[in-house]
Amino acid sequence: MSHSNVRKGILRYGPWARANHWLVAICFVLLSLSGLALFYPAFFGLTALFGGPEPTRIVHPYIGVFMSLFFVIQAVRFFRANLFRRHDIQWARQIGDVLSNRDERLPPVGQNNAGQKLVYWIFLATVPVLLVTGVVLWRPWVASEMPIWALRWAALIHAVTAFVAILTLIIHVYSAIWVKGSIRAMTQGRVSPAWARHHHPLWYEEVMRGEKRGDESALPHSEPDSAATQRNRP
Amino acid sequence: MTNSWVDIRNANIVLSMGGNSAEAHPVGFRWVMQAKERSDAILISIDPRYNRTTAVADYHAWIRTGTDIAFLGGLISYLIESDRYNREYVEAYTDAAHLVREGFEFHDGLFTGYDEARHQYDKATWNFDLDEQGFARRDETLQHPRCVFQLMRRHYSRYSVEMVERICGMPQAKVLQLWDLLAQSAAPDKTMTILYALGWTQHSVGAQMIRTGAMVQLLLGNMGMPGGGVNALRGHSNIQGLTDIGLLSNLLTGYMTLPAAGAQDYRGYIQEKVRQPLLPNQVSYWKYYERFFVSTMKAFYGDAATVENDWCYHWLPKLSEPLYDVLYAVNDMTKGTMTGAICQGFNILAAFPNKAKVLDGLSKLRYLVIMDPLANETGEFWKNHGEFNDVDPSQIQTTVFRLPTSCFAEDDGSITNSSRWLQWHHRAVPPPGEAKTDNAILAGLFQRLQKLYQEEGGAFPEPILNLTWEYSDPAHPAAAELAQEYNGRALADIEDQGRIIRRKGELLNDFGDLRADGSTSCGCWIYSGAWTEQGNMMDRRDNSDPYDIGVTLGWAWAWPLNRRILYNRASARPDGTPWDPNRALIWWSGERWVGADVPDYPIAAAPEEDIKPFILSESGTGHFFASEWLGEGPFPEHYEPLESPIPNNPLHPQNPLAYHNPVARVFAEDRDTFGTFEEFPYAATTYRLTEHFHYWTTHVLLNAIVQPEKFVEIGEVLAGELGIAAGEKVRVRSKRGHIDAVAVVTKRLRPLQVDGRTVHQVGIPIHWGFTGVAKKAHLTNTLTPFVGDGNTQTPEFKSFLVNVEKL
Amino acid sequence: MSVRVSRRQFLKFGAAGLGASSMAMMGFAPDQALASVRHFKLSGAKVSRNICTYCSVGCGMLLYARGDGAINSHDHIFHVEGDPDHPVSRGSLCPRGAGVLDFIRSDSRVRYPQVREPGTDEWKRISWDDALERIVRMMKDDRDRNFETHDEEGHLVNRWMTTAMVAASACTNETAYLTQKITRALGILKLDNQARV
Amino acid sequence: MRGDQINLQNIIARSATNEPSPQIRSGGVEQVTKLIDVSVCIGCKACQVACMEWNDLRDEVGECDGTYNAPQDLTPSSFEVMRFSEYENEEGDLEWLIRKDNCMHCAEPGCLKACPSPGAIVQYANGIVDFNSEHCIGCGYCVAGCPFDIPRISKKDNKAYKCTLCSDRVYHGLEPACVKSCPTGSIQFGTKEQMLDYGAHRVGKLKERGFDNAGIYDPAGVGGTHVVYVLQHADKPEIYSGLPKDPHISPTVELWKGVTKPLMSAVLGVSVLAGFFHYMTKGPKEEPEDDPDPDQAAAEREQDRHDEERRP
Repeated sequence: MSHSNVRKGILRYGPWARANHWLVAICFVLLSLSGLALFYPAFFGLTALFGGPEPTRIVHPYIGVFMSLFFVIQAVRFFRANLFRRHDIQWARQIGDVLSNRDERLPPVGQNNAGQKLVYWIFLATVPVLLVTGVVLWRPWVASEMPIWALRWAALIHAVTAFVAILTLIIHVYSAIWVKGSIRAMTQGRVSPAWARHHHPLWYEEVMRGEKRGDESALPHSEPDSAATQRNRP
Repeated sequence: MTNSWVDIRNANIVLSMGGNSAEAHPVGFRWVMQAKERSDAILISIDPRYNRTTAVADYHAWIRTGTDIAFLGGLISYLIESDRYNREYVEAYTDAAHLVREGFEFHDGLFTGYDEARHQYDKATWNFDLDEQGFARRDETLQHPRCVFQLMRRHYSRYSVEMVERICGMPQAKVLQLWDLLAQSAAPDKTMTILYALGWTQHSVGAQMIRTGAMVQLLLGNMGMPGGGVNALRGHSNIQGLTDIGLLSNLLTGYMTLPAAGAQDYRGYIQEKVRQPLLPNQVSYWKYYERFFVSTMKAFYGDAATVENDWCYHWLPKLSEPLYDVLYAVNDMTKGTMTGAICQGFNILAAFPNKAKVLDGLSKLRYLVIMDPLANETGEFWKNHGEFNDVDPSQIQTTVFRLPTSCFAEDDGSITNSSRWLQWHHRAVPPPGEAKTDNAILAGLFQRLQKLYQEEGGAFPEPILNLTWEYSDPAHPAAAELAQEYNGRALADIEDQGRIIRRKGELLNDFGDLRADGSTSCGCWIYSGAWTEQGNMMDRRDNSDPYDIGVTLGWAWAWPLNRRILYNRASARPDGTPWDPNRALIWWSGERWVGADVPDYPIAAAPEEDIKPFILSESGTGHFFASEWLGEGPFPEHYEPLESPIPNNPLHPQNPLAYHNPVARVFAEDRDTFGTFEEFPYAATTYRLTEHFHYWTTHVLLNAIVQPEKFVEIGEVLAGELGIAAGEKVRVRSKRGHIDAVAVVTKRLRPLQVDGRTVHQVGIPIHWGFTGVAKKAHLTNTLTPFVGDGNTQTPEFKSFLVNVEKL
Repeated sequence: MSVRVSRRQFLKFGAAGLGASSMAMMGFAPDQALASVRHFKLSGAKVSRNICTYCSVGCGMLLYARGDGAINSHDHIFHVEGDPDHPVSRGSLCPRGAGVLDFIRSDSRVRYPQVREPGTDEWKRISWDDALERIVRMMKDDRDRNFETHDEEGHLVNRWMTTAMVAASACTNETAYLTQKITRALGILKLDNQARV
Repeated sequence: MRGDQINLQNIIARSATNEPSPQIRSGGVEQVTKLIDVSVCIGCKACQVACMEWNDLRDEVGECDGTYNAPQDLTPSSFEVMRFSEYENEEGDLEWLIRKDNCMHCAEPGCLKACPSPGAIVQYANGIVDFNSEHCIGCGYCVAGCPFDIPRISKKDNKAYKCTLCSDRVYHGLEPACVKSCPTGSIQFGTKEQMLDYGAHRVGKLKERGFDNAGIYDPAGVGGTHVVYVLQHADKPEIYSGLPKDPHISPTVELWKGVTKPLMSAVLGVSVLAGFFHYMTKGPKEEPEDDPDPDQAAAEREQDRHDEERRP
């Protein structure tokens, strides 16, 4: 597509936000693969990716801990942008239009639409659960000290939670593929103004009014008005 | 054992007393379970502890340690008074009808003739009333006041159920319940077997406890019966063999005894040993003593033993004491009158009482030779093992040699199990390192000695220079050669009723071939028949049991004459028909004795000849009345252990002489090493555990794993009083020292009510020492008293006093 | 179906081609399953019959040894189990018998003659000859010095009372007989065995 | 000969395997069973030692904990232990109940169900449930899966171990080592049918001796077991050092390894498919065209400049 008169487009995710996202994403994918490998026989072959069955068992919990650390940063980073607003409810009501690409009928939304926010909250809910139950099951370090009932419950909860998380991930990924321009946002950080106006009108206007930078919400601790003050210089 | 392991399965009642058969002999115990399975037998366990045998018993009772004679004496009285004994058997096969000499009496705990100074009896009156021909007078009606039966009845009339309760700490109801059960085997078609072991032997009255059991079996008609008998389960793999071969201070092979110092003349010695029948036409097999003796001396000294020199009679050492057992030797060591000791596979530091005394004795030796496969405690008595053996090596001047021997897997030969089976085994691999077989080491020592005596001469060298040594490899006498030597050979053609039965040089067939004229040589008469011209009978492997009564005559070889059940003639009625058709062992066919076992009886002697079944005894009968055979008296009497938890013997509260065994041997040096119940209130008993074997298996990793650490067993009540919880460390003290161990707090030990007092019993396994792979520990025998049984000088490991404190 | 879908998923995540390899992983050869049965360790072992050395039941034992007795082969026992033909034990063993392998191979087995000299705190290795020569010398000196031909009452007793011997309950009857012969020839009366303990 | 039984044809179940194993030849195969008659057991531990000896295991030399239990619990090197309990019955009589504790070789093994590694746990047609350490990944799921708390994970190699019922001996037509050693005949071995018959006979004998509640322990909750007990008090198995009264694979494990596995996998698959088909039918949300408005564009350029200046 041609953006002849737009050299870069609007910055949506800064480099740190992107790096953080992809770290978490890669870990999550690896965890899903290794997790599924140990979860369901048909997926067992996936252990080959990790150098065999036993390495898979060994590496999975370490990746889990690693991911959890970066997930915390990301969660904080994206927190404000994912607080639900009134218009989100309306948007969610019209999910049918969303799926049918009847975007023109949709109410304007901010930087994230309800779907994206939902993804955020689901991960925020599942990751800690996975971490805790995973630690309980961790051999040889922890599990040997755990009562058997704990192991049983942990195993079950870990599996179900992982299922929810992976399902969410699939939707998340599909959406990225489905909504053209999204992947670029997370790979190069920028979106075309049109894309922004089309998918996130409220955010677009905020940015245009210069009330905030596009990637602001992706910067932790950024003051709401910092952008404004900065712009008031001669 | 009078019977055999497999034969236990034929019993209707199994009495496990004075032993813990399941614990000590699990595989033999299989046949107890078989008895329960095959003939719905009942198992009765009577023990100070609820033990592994009790775990599968049908009835059980706690008994105070050391009081079994009271329980069994009471039983004898109960059987007689309630007329529940096998009358026909008692009349025909026992000495019940014999009359006892006037003058024999029993008064306030002592028999006639006690010498307080010597702690010995003058046994002159302890004998039968003999007629002119020297035969014992009998009253077949058993009514005569001087007949054994009436004397016995009177003797045990004092053992009322109340008295038994007071002494044993067993409630009357329980006592009566057990007596009733035991009495059931008085029926001719019911048999009871008694399984005992060191729980009867290791008391100051051990031998008498066993006798009481035998008397019960005679009354009930269970001797000689399949599923009957008095069965010593015995401790070690070949202790039966060592005893048969006479490795005791006073014995020659085959239970012949060495001469006493007084027996200065050979004839006199033989006269004394030869036992003439006390009843007409009885066998009294010891009448052939000279045949056995001469043949043995020919085996020892060959051509040097001649009729002229009384077969080298005077080459034999003579005794001035009844026994020179290990306790005696150790006592001499402590007095510094001993120079050396050779311990061949015997860990005496761990195995004998009052470890401190044994340690002192060993430290005063000039040399000590250890022949053992394992690096055991005795070999390192001089080494400081911290609190477990706190000695100063620099103060110990003993030279100690440790010679590595092969173990069973690395040597050929036979060992004799407690069923008297001689079983041959085969070397599987060579011994480790430079280890040698015992034979090679003994030969090495002896041949060097012999050489020195040839070169230098020395004290009384004749026996050394003339000892027979006809082995193809003199440095390593082969097991086969030695076996043939003790089986015996004809030194000349042997004739019997004019026909030659053995040619010169042939191996003997059995001890029937023996001669007193020097024409036969036989190292151990009772083993004659073990290796005959037919070959090595001990290596036979036919396990068939044609009569399905648990007798496998084709398996190995049993002494005497491959008989599997001793006195088996008594398994049939006087008329030669079995007491119990379903338990027929041997019977009279019309012209000879036939059946499943080799008759322990003249094979062609018809029932009418009235030859009695106990052919070794002078009157052919089983003996209720022991005459002068035992030290304490002809009838067993209960005496308190040397360390007793009660102040007097309830049977004779007024007579201090009858408090303990009046003839128990206590050395003057040890008088002050005995504690009192004021100081040491708890009755202790020691025992083995099934996971361990003495002090060997602390060197065996597999056994160390399944029973790793020393413990003592304490009843819940006592533990409660002392505030001891299971798993806590406790210190157990006796007058002689202390041990530390983990407390096993259990319901299986209970306080007993003894003569109005509460007696707690403490159980102390003997295992674990300061060598090996198991957890290091004090030796249990630090605690035990240095006292010998009145006959065998067996230490009283089973009853002594301790105190317990929490650490 | 889930297998197929899952593979699509891999592709989405860019793990292209994994599918094929994973199928290979999932396939398994029979030997993997067979491997679950341990190799049978008695195959080809040399078996010798023996009788248990511990208690007096006298159970039958089969000793399994490696090596065929060839001159260059140092056979050693690696397994022991009960002899099923034995009429008493019928193949069973108690915990001591069942563990006898660790007795035969115990680290506590003495491997060569040693001596502990008076006052010292250590074992010294010596040769068999040295050991036996020294022992015999001590024995003879003691016997010659302390042999009693007559007791206090003047009886002829011919005994050697200053050296004692205790015999092994586990040794064979043949060894016991040799011991009896030798000790009596030497005049030893302080002779005993484990019958009491 | 039983040796013929153990080959791939006779592995009737493998862990983490959806496809059924070949079963056709399991028809005539004997179901082997070990019977442990607690009423005949003297707790001598011969079986324990024979087990270690045969399997070349040597556990730690531990400590005495104030009971006869040693080692106190199963370990990777102790496939079985004896558990002693002193029980006072209704009449106040003392009973010393000694139970040989080892793998029960369930017909429906929880360990096998839970194991994620194909072939790490197999069940032979003769009923033996065996661990194949080669394939074990040390995840410990078998521990969670077992209703009897049997498997132990080794700290040495992080693999799971338990009694194999001496599959190597059984393969060669021998009885398990523990069975052969048992002095009193408390442990018996044969076909399941033989053992149940013998057990019934023993139960009869026990009832004659006054144990009215004697019975065979062959819990149906796990489809029956190939190690069965004869108990004097079959109504109270828990008095035998906590033998479970009604053992079965824990519901959580059932759920986890049962319906959830295929269901979740399916849903995941479907979700992907759904995405794919949605993409095909509805198509993507295309990048919207740029707005031609020049002021707008200028504003955007301005915005871009701002951004650039602010970039460090």
